[in-house]
Amino acid sequence: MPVYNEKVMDHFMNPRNVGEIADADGVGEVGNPVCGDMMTFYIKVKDDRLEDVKFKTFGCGAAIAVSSMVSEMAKGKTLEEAKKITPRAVADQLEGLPKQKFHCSNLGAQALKKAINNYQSQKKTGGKKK
Amino acid sequence: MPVYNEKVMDHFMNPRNVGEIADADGVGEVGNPVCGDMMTFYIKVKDDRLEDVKFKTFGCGAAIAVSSMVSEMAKGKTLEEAKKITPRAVADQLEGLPKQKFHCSNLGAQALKKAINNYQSQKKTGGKKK
Amino acid sequence: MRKVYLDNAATTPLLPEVREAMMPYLGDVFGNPSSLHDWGDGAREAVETARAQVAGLIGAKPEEIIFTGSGTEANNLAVKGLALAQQAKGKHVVVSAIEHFSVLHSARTLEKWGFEISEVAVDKYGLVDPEDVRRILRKDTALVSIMQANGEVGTIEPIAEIARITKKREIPFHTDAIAAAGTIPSDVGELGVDALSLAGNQFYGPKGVGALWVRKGLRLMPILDGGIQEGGRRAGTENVAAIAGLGKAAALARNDAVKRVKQLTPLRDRLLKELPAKIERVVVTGHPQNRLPGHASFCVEFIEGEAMLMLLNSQGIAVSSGSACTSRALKASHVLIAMGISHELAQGSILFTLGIDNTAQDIDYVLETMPPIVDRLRQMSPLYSKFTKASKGGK
Amino acid sequence: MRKVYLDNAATTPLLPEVREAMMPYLGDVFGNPSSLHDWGDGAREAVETARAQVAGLIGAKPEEIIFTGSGTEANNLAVKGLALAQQAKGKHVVVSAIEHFSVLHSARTLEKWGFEISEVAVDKYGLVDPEDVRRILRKDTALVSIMQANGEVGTIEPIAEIARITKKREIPFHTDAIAAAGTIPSDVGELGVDALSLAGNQFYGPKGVGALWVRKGLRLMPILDGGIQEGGRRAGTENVAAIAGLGKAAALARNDAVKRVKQLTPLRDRLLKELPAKIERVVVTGHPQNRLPGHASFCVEFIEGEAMLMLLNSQGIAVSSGSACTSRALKASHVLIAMGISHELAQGSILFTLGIDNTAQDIDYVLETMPPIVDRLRQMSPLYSKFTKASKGGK
Ligand SMILES: Cc1ncc(COP(=O)(O)O)c(C=O)c1O
Ligand SMILES: Cc1ncc(COP(=O)(O)O)c(C=O)c1O
Repeated sequence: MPVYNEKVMDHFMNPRNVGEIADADGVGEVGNPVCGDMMTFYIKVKDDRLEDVKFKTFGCGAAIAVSSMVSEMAKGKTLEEAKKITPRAVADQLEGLPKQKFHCSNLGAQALKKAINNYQSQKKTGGKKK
Repeated sequence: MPVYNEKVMDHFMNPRNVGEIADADGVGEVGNPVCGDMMTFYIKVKDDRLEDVKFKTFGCGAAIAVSSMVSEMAKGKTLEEAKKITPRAVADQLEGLPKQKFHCSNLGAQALKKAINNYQSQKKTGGKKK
Repeated sequence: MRKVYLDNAATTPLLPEVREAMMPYLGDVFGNPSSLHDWGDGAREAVETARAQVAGLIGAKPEEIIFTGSGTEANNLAVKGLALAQQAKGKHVVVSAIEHFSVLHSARTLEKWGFEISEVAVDKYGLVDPEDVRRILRKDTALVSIMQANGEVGTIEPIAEIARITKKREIPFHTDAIAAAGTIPSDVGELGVDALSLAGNQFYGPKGVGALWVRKGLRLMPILDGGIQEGGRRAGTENVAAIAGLGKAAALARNDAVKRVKQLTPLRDRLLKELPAKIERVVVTGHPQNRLPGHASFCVEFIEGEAMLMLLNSQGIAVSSGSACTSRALKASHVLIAMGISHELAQGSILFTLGIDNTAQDIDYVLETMPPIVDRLRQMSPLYSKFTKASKGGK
Repeated sequence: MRKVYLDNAATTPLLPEVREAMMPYLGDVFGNPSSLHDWGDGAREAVETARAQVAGLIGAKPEEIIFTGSGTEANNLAVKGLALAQQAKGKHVVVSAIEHFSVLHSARTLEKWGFEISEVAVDKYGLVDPEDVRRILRKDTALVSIMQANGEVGTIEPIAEIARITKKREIPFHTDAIAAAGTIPSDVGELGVDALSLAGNQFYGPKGVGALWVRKGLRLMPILDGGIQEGGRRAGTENVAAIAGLGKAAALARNDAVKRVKQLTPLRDRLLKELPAKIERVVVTGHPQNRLPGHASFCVEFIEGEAMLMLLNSQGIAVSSGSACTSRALKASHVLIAMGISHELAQGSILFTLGIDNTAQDIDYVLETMPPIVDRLRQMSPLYSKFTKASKGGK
């Protein structure tokens, strides 16, 4: 009776979209190492859609799996669609998370949203800088 | 690891001197069924010696073994010698009793003493009646 | 010599299937259920499977089951843990006079902590009257704990009726089902209780494991502090093998319940009927009908229980005189005394508790062995000689 | 795939001899040790034999040993039971900051009951300074509880020195020897303590059994109420099989102590030396010399322990990250934090605890498997990329 189901394990063992985007349009960082989990999301936007999503994560198996799943769910979505990705939806796509690890799905959705907000606020203020 | 040693078991399984003496010279009864143990000792005295000793006992294995041992130890002794039989000596002759059962050896020595006292006080007051 | 074990109330033998179910966890699957690797996974799987099996036996949800190290611990956790968690509500606790010491002495500890304890009396059969419970309840009653069946006299209590009363008053009701669960139905829905204790070694499972069921939402204060095992309600590395055994025993008990009761009842009834017929001045203790299916208990006049027990043992028959855990104490059973039996008669307590290994031949053997033993002890008994003299005198 | 169990701090495998010693009590000798018949005699014999064996391991008198259902229960009984029994003397209790939760949370419960708790700090190696204990003692100190060795970082505490201080002040001193006993010498005479806890599943014995030794004459309040088992100090039917197993494990540990230490130490030392040499930014936690012979613990920078654990598991290697019972909790280890390690670094805790089944090849395998795992996780880690960027920038 493993703590994580197969889907979670798959995303932990073979995480999708790991990395940074050097010229990202938006970056979102949540959590901090003191709490045990920290995620940084990088996005590329084209025509209001997430053309590319990458992440780096410090954290437990669930944190890594969640990051991977969020990146997969987000890719190709419009910004507004992507912002609507809920922690619940992430956990559901992972076919469930242990109770104590649910907060990881929170962090993942938050980090993505933060990256999108970062992009949107940059656009509003004009320039594309970090 | 039986609760009682072999000596105790022998005296419990094959108690010596069980019975009453119809024309006893002295009778001693101690304990009561409410407490779980009751012993009645009967003695025949000849030339200041215990010519015969018999008992009846209501009680646990230890109470019966103690009664049997006391009766054996007492038989043939002078009254004064018999009165000096201590609970410790009874327990020692039985090669030990469980701690919670030590009080039984008390009762046995007491019952014998009471029978001797009964004989002696009858003699003092003259007649031999009960 | 024939060997006849009739002390199943003290503990039951382990079924071979139960032992088999335990073996992997005494072998390769030795991990700690809290560990996150494969070794831990295997152990955790065993614990969770057993949790579902135990829940199945009593009609509960698996997550409501807390594994403990004994029935006694389950009772301590229930009585102290529920009372302490409910103490904002009040500090009054109700128990019956014939509870096992693990309940009674837990209540006594609560008393030291400022609780007030009320004991409900029982009738001569050891039965609690639900109306007595109703009368004793107070506004500040935090907990009621009354056993489903008594291990010494076998009497089965009217738990469902009592539960209707406590439920109306919204008072948590714990039942010690240690002597009952796995032997008679202990469905928590039908009983209507809020917490229930059981122990593996009472229905062919291992020693060293018990379980407490607590209805979801009812607060409980742990009594063993430490790690977060059992949802934080019972710390300590789980006894995986014993838990697996308990689970298997629960599954078997559920499956074989009807068969077992059918097997035990007629044997028990023969003892209840024929022993008093064969031996004068023997009384049945406990309820004539509402009693555990394998439970035949008596008081024999003029002689003492331990002496009978030892002589029966010398003939290969294992019985007890009072509950196992008090058998080495000196006092007459508090259960018998609460039932109004005299101290004198209570000393002659003797208890035959049957198990699924017993046969009609075992009963024959007891019925044949017991009378000469009683006779032998009575020949030694000053009480008996007084009685016979008095009867003769009366003639 | 190679299977390498390196989580012996969580629990050890059962030795075949221990399992053999248990089997009769899962079979024919199933009686209740409180029963007075032959079935009970056999069970009682097993319990008393084990009591002598456990006493032998720690140089105690058999009658001073109390069997419990786990190490956690032994610690709860020690801390609560000794403090409560001594409370006439005072209500001040001293523990170290790195005690196991079964001690720390018991102390917290005492706090609820009106006790005052002082925590002695440790240095960066996890060592308690006896002088700190001396300074913290008060007139009303009822109990000191400091562990013999820490299960998370392996540090061995200067128990004998502390005992000299408590003895002078006549303050009872309990040591949690659960991680130590059976692995390093835990002679109560040499240690000079007044009470000591141990657990079977830490030295190739079964789960579900622990023991508390309490020096004769020292008063103890039971925490499980009920029957008169264990001299009235721990109620509940004894777990005979597990107790027999604990006894056997104790006898074997006593016999093989020197051999085991000799076998484990060089393996451990290779890990301690070579892992930090092979992987940059890895620190050893715990004391460099005064540590358990099989205990190699580290913090790996920039990555998190559970992730390492899971990847090692995928390669057949079982380890832990912090103590087993907290591994599913979320917080950084209180032990590492007490040693002054940052929360961030503490997240990278990883713990290899060797047992007598481990070989040099196991260590080779770890040394070969670990670096790519660390590398892989660091490639995912935003902390590591910040670090590498900063280093490059710094160049
Ligand atoms: C009704 C009842 N409650 C509690 C217990 C205590 O169980 P244990 O001694 O196994 O902990 C027993 C034991 O037989 C019992 O019959
Ligand atoms: C030092 C120490 N104390 C107490 C315990 C608790 O033991 P258990 O969980 O087996 O009850 C442990 C467990 O590893 C330990 O290492």
